[in-house]
Amino acid sequence: MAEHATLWRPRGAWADTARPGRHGRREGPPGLIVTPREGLALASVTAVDGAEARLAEAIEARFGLSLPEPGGAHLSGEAGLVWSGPDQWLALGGARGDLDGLGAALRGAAAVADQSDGRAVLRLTGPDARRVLEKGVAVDLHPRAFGPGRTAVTAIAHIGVQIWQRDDRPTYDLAVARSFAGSLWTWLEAAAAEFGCEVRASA
Amino acid sequence: MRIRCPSCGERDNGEFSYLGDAAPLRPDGMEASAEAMHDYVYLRDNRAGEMRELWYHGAGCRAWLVVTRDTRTHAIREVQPARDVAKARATTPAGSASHA
Amino acid sequence: MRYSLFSVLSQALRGQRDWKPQWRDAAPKPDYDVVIVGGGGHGLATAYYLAKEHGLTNIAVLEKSHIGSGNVGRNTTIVRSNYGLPGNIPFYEQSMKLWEGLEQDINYNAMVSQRGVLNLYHTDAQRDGYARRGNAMRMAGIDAELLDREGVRALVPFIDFDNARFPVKGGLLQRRGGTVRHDAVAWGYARAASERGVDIVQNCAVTGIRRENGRVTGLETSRGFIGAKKVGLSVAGSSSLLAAMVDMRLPIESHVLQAFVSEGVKPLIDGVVTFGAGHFYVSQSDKGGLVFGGDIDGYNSYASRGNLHTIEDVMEGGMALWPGLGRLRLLRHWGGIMDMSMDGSPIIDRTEIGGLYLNAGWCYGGFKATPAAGFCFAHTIARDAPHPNSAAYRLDRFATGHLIDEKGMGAQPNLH
Amino acid sequence: MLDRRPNFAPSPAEGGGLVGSQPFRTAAGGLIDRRRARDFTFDGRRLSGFHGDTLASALLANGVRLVGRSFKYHRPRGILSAGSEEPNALVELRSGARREPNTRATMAELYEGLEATSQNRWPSLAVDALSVNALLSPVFAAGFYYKTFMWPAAFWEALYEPLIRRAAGLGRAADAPDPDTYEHIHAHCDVLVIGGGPAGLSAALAAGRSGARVILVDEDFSLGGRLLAERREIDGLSGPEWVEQAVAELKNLPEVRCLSRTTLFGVYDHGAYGAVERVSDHLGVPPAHTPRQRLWRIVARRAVLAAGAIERPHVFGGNDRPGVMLAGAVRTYLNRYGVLPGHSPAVFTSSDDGWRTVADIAAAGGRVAAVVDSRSEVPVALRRMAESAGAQVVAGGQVIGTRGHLALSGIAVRDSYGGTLHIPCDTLAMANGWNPVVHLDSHLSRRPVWSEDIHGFVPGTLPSGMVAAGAASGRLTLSEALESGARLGAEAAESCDFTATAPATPRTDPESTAHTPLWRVAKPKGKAFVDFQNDVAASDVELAHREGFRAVEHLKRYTTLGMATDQGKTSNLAGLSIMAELTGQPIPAVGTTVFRPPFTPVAIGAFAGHHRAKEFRATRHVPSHAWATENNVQFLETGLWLRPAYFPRAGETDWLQTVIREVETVRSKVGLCDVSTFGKIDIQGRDALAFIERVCANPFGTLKVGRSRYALLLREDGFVLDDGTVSRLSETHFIMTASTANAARVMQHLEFCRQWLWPELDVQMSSVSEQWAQYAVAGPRARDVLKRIVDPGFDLSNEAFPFLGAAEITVGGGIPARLFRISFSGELAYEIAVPAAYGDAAWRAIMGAGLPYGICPYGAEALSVMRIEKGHAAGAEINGQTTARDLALGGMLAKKKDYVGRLMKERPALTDPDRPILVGVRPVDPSQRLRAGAHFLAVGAEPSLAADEGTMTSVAYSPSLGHWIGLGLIRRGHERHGERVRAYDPVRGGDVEVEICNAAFVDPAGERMHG
Repeated sequence: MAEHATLWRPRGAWADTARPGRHGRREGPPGLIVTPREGLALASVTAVDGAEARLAEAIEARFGLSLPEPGGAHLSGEAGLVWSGPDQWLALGGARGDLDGLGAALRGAAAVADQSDGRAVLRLTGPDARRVLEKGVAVDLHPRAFGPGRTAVTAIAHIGVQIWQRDDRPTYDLAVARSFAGSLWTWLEAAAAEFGCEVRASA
Repeated sequence: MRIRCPSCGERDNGEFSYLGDAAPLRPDGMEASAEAMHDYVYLRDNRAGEMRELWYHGAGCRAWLVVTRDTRTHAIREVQPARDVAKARATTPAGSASHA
Repeated sequence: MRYSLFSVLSQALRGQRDWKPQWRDAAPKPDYDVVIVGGGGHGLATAYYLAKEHGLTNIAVLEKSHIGSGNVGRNTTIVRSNYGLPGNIPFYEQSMKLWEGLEQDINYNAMVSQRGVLNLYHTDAQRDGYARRGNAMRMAGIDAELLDREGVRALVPFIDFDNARFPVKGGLLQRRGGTVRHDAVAWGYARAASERGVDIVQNCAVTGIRRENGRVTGLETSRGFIGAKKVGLSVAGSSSLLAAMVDMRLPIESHVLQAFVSEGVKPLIDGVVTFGAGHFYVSQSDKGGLVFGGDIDGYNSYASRGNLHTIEDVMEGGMALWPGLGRLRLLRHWGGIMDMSMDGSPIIDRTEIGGLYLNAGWCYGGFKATPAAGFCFAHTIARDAPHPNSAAYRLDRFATGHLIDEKGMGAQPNLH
Repeated sequence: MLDRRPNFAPSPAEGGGLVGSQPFRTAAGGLIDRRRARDFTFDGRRLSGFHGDTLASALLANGVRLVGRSFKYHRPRGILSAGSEEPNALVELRSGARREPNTRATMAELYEGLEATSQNRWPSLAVDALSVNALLSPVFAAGFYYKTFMWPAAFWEALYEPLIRRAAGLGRAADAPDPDTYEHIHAHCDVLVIGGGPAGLSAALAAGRSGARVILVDEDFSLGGRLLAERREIDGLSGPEWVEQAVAELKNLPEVRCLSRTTLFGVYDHGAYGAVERVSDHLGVPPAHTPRQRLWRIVARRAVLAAGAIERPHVFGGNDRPGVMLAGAVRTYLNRYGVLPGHSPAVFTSSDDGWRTVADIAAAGGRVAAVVDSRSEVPVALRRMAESAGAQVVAGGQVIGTRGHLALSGIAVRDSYGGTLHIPCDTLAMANGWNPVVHLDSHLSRRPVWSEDIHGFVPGTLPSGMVAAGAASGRLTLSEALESGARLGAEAAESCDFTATAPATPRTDPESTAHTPLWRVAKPKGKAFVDFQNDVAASDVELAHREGFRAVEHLKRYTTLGMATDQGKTSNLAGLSIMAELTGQPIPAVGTTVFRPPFTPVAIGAFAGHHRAKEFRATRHVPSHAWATENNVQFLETGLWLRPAYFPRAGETDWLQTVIREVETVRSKVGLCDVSTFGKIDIQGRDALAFIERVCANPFGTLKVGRSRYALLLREDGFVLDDGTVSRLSETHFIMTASTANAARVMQHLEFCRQWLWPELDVQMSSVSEQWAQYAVAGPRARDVLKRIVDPGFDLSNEAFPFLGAAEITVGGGIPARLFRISFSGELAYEIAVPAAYGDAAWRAIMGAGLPYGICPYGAEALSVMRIEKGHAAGAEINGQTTARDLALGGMLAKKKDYVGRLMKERPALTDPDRPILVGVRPVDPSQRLRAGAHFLAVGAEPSLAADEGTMTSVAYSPSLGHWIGLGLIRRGHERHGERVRAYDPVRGGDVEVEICNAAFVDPAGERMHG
C-alpha cells in the first residue's frame, strides 16, 4: 500500500538555486528577469525514418503546429515543438501531464521519451537578457541572426543547453540537463551581476 | 576553427569531437576478415591535404558529420550529415564506396 | 673547439672571434651507408649513436628545413621515465640514464635539470593507478614516490588545496624527472655527430624513396638523388607522408599539440607539475617563463597552429590548479605536429622494405625519448634487429595485439 | 653644454600647482586633464601626474628616466617607446595578490594611488648588484651557457642553475590567488576593424554607415592612434578634433561597437579572433560586479587590419641608455601628454619624419641640441627649421656611442668626414622608418613579404576575409591611411551584402616619408643592442653567424633575439638585417620569423574566465542531493558528479566504520542507494533489438519483454568499453544503462553506430539519464519495503517479478515509475526509477517505508565493497586495457552474430592464456590490509619487471568475511586458485602474502539475489 502517497510532491529543479529576489547590482531596474519554469511537460520526439509526413500530420493534429525545420521553434502559448537535432524535437506542454498519450498518438511515426524532469528550464527576459547570454553562448543571438521562433542547441560554460526565443522583448527559454542546474545558475548569476538580476517565483 | 553544422549553422570546433578519417569502412558481417578489420581499426592515410573526416556535434545536435577539410590549411569545403552519407553509401553497390 | 671553462674565458678575451660553426653545414654526397631522414632531435641522436656506438661514419642526416625546427624545438621540455607498462619502462629509463650523462658525453650543456616531475591525483582511483605505475617503476629500479596531500603541499604549497573543484589528494613524484633545454639537444647532438663525420644536410627535402627488388637504394631529394644502403625515417608528424612514398599506411595520425610560455618572472616553481583533473602541466624555464601545455587540439593537422578552444581549456586547467597564475600573462603559444599512434606508444622497427627503418609514433612523448630513441634506432639500423629496450615497439603489434596502451584509450589517437 | 631651460616652465596657476613637481611637463597642451591630478608611487617615491597620463608619461614628466634593469646584464634602462612595443620600461604594478610583473609603463594608465615598483634589480634600481654582469658581458655572449657549467655534473642543479634562475626572470609574480574576476563574451559582426587610428576609424565609419555590424577594437584607452600623437590637420581640424568627430559618429551608429582598452591578440581559423578588454585595469580595484578583464571571442565575416606601424630604433653603441627613445614616442609624449622628455634633446634620423620631432619640439618652445641625419642630403627647409630651433645639424652623420651613468648625457657622432663630435644632450630621438604591424596576419602561418618602398615587411597573402589598411599595409602617410581605410571598410561591408560607399578622402597637410634605412651603425662604441629586453647585441648576431646559427629560427633561439615579452617588435628586423649583411643576402632571403599569438601578453586569468576554483568544471547533483546534505553525507567525486559516498552516524569515527555498518545493514536488512548517475538510454524502433545485438558482445535474441540482462560492450579493437544492462519494456522499446564514468562515451558510440555504421536500421535513441531518479533498494527486506511504495495491483512476489524482471509501474498514487530487479550487491535487490522531480519525494518515502525494517542509506563506498565481495568488475578492471576474457566474462561472448569488437579481440596476444585474468585474493594473515595498485610476485621472487605477474585492481574490507579482500589481474589466474603470491606495494611500503581465490567471495552461487 502506498501509504506515503500524500508526501509525493515534486521538487523543483531550481529549488536550491534560483531563489526569488534581487541578485547582483542592486541599483536601478534589473537588466535580467529570471523565472524558473517548473512543472512543464517535455518530451523528446524522434522521427521514424520514412514516417516524417505521418509525424507532421500527427503533430498538426495534436498541437495545431507544423513540425519545425532545423533551428526552429513552433510555439503556441506554452505548448509547442522545438527542433533539437536531426529528426528530433522537444515537445512542450505547459503543465506536467500535458503530453500524456503523445507516445501512443505518434506510434509508428516517432519514438517519444518523457523528459519533463530531465531538463530544467528558466525563462529569461529584460533589457540585458541578450547581453547576459552573450557571455556564455557562442551562437549569434543578434536579431538579424536569431529571433522569436528560433532555437539553438549549444553550450554555456561547458554545460549543454538549449535556448529558444519566445518574443522580441526579448524573452528566451533556456533548458539544461537537470543535474547541471546548480552550476548553470552559478554562471548565470555571475554573468548577470553587472546588470542586476531579479528572480521571480516559479511559474 | 569554425565548422558549419548542416543543422545548427557555424559553430566553434570546441562543440565537436573528432573521430578521424571517414574513408575506412567497417567490414561488416561474419565473413569479414581479421586483416580487413585490422586495417579499418588501425591504418590511416593521414593525408596532408583534403580529407573527409568524421566529427560529432556533441555539444549541439548530436549529429555525426562528414567534414571535408584540408589538414594543411583547415579550409573546410563541405560538411554533410554522416547519416545521409552512410545511407547513400548503403544504396551503392558493395565495395564501390570504400576509400571514396 | 672543445667547450670548457678555459675556452669560454679565452674567447671572452678574444672577442669571441675563434668560435667555429657548431656543425658543418654539409652538401650531400652521392652515396651514404646510412641516411637518416629528419634533422630533429631523434634523427641527429640516431646519427650520433650510429657513429659512436656502431663505428659508422658515412652517414647523412637530411633535413628539409634547418635542424631542430620540428618538435624538438617546440615542446614543453619535460623528461621523465614514469611509465607503467613493461613495454615502455626499460626504454624510458634508458633514456633518462642517457640524459643524466649527456653533457659529458657530447660536451654540450643541454641543461638537463632533474628538479622532479610530480603527477597529481584527485581521487582514490587515480591514486591506485599511480601506485600501480609507481610500483612498476620501483620494480624496474626507477625512483618513484607516492605522496599524500601533505607531501604535495610541502613541494608546491601555492596550488589550490582549499577551494578546488577537484581537491588534490596527493601525487606520484619522480625526483629524477625534470626538464632539458630543448634546442640545445638538437644542436648538441648535431655538433657531436658532425665531429664524428656525420654530414648534416639542411634544406634538403625528400621527395621520393627509390627501391629495387624490395630494398631501398636511395632518396630523391630537392638537392638531387642521394644513394643509401639503409634509410631511417625519423620525421615525427610527417611519418605518414614519407611512408606513403613506399605505399605504406601507418597506424598514425598527425595532430597538433600546442605549447605555451608565460612572461618571465622570478622563480615560482622548481620542478614539473601535472594536473590530474584537467589537461595542464607546467614548469619554469631558466629564463623565468612558465612553460606549459595541455591536450592536443584533437583533429588531424599539418598546420602548426592551434585554436582558441584548446587554449582556453589549458588555461582553465592552469587556473584551477594554481589560482595565483591569474595575473601572469601568456606570452606566446605555438603548435607542433605530433605523430599520434593508435595505442599511444612509439614504433622503432624495420619495415617490410629491406633497408628501410622507421622511428615514429611518438605522440607527445618524443622529446624525453630523444637519447634512447636515437640509441635504439641506431641499434636497429646497424644490427637490423631491435634493441632489447625498444623490442616492444614493433610495427606489427597492432595485428598481433601486443599493444602498449598506457591510457587504455584504444585505437583513437586523439585520446592518447 | 646646453643649460638653457626651455621656456615652457610650469605656471603654478595651471594644474593647481602640481605641475611644479613635474619639471618636464609643458605649460599647456596635450590631451591630459590637468584639473585631475593623480598621485602615484614609483619605488616608494611619491609622484604626481594627470588623468590621461600613462605611467610612462607621468614618470617622464617627473624626470624619472631610469625605470628598469635589463634581463641579462642588468643595464640601466629607460623608456623607449610610447606603446605596446615597449621592451625596457617594465614594472611591477600594484602589490600583493594583485601584483602584475612586467607591466609596460607605456600602456599602464595612471590612476590615483597607482603603485609601481622597478624590477630585476637588487638592492635598488640605481645600485644593482648584478650589474656586475655587465662587466662580465664579454663572457656572457649568446649561448655561452651551452659551453660551460658542465663540470662537475652534479653542480648544475645544485649551484649553477639556481643562480641563473634567480638572476633571470624579470618581475615577481603575485604571491596569492588572484582576487579579481574575469569573464568571456562572444561577439559576432560583419566587419571587424583592428586598430582605431586614422585608417581604422575611416574603415569603421565607411562600414558602419552602411548598416553593417561593426566592431572596432584598439589597445589604447583613447581611440585615434597616431592622430593623438602628431600635429596633423584633416579638413581643417586637428587630429584629436577629427578623432572626436569620428568617434562621436561611430557611437551613434547602433550596430557599431567601439572597444578601447581592447587588444586583438590572436587570429584563429575561419574568422575567429581573440581580444582582451582591460575593463578595470585603469582603476585601483575593479568596481563591484565588474570583472578585471573580459576575453572577447569575436567571429567576423570580414576584418580590416589597421593596427598601424612600429618605429625602428637605430643600432649603435650604447643605444640602450635611458634617454634614448623612438622619435615617434618623443612626439607622443610631447603632443599627447604634454611632456618633453628632456631639456636638451637630440634627434638621430634616417627619414624625413624624424624631422617632425624637431618641428614639434620647436613648436612647443623647446630647443634641440642636434639633428644627426644618416643621409647626406637633407632638404634645406628642414635644415633651416632645425637650426632655428637651435640645433646643430649633422648631415651624413651617425650616432656611434652614448655617454651617461644612469641616463644619457651626451652622444658621440661620426660625421660624414669620419670625424667624431661629442654633443651633450639628455634625450635622443631615433627615427629609422616604420615596420607595419604584420603580427596578426601571420598568426595563420602566413608570411609577410618584403617591400622595397618602405624597406620593410608588409602583409603577404592575408587570411581569408582579412584586408590591411593604412600603415599596417605599408601605406605610411596619413592621407593613404584615410583613403585605404575608408575604401577597404566600404568594400568589406559590400562583401557582406551591404551598400557602402567610401567617402571622399579628406584633405591633409603635406608630409614626406622619404627614408633610407640605416640597419646598423658601423664600428659602434660599446654594445649596440638589437633586442633591448633580452640584451642581444649586434655582436651576438655576429657570433651566431660565426657558429652557424644563420637560419632565422636558429638566430632567434641561439641568441634569444625576439623572445622577450615584447616578442621582438622593435628588434626582429634589425637582427635580420645584420644577418643579411653577414651572409651577403638580401633581407627577405634571410627569412622572416613567424609571429605567434598573442600580439601582446594576455593574463592567464582572462582565458580561464569563469572557470576557476569550484567553477573549473560543472558539478552534477543527484536527485537525493538535498536529503543527503541534510543527513550528514560525505560526497565522492565521480567525473562531474558528486555522489554520496557514505553517511556517517553519530559516534562513528572513521569512514571504514561507517561503510562496514552500511554493508552489514544491506546484507542483513535493507539499504537505499542513489544510482541515478548511471547512463540511461532509451532505444526504440523496429530494429532496436538488432541494433543492440550489434553493439553488445553477448547475445540478446532471447531477451523477453519485461526482462533485463547484463550487457557487455566492446570497442572495435576488442577491448571492453563498458558494461550495463538492457531491459526490454516492449517488443520495440529498450532501456540500456551505462556506467557513470562512461555514460557520455557510450551514448556517442551508440550514435556513431546508429548514424554511421548502420543507418539502415530503424532505431530511435535518446538519453533519458536525467529524466529518471534511480535508486537501488537492496537487502533481504527490500521486497517488504517496496511493497509499501508501489501502487496496489503490482505483484512483487518472486514468481510474478523474478530476478532480472523489468516493469513499468506507478508509485505514490499514479506517478509513473520503472522497476528493475537487478542486483549489484548480490542481495535481493531492485532498482526503482521515478521522474527526477519526484526523486526527492521517492527517497524520503522509501526511507520512511523502510524504517520498520531498519533501512539505512548507503553510498558509493558500500556499493563498491559489495560489488568486490561479489567479484564484479568495475572501473578499476574495465580500464580500457582488458578484454572480456581478462575479466572472466569470455563465456558470455556471442558466437553466432557480428558485433563491435568481435574480430579484434581474437588477436593472438589477446587470447594468450598467459594474460592476466580476474581473480580474487585474500591475505594469508587475515589481519593484513590490501591496497589496490600492488603488483603480484611469486613468493620469494626478487622484484623485477620480469617477475611481475599482475596487479591488484580493487580492494575492500569485507564486513561479511571480516578481513580485507581484493580483485586482481594475474597471469593464468583462473588456474591458480589456492596458490600464494606476494602483493608488493613498495610505494606505500606494503608487501603482503595473499592467496588467489574465486572472485565471488560472498554467495558465489548467487542464491540471495534470486530469493
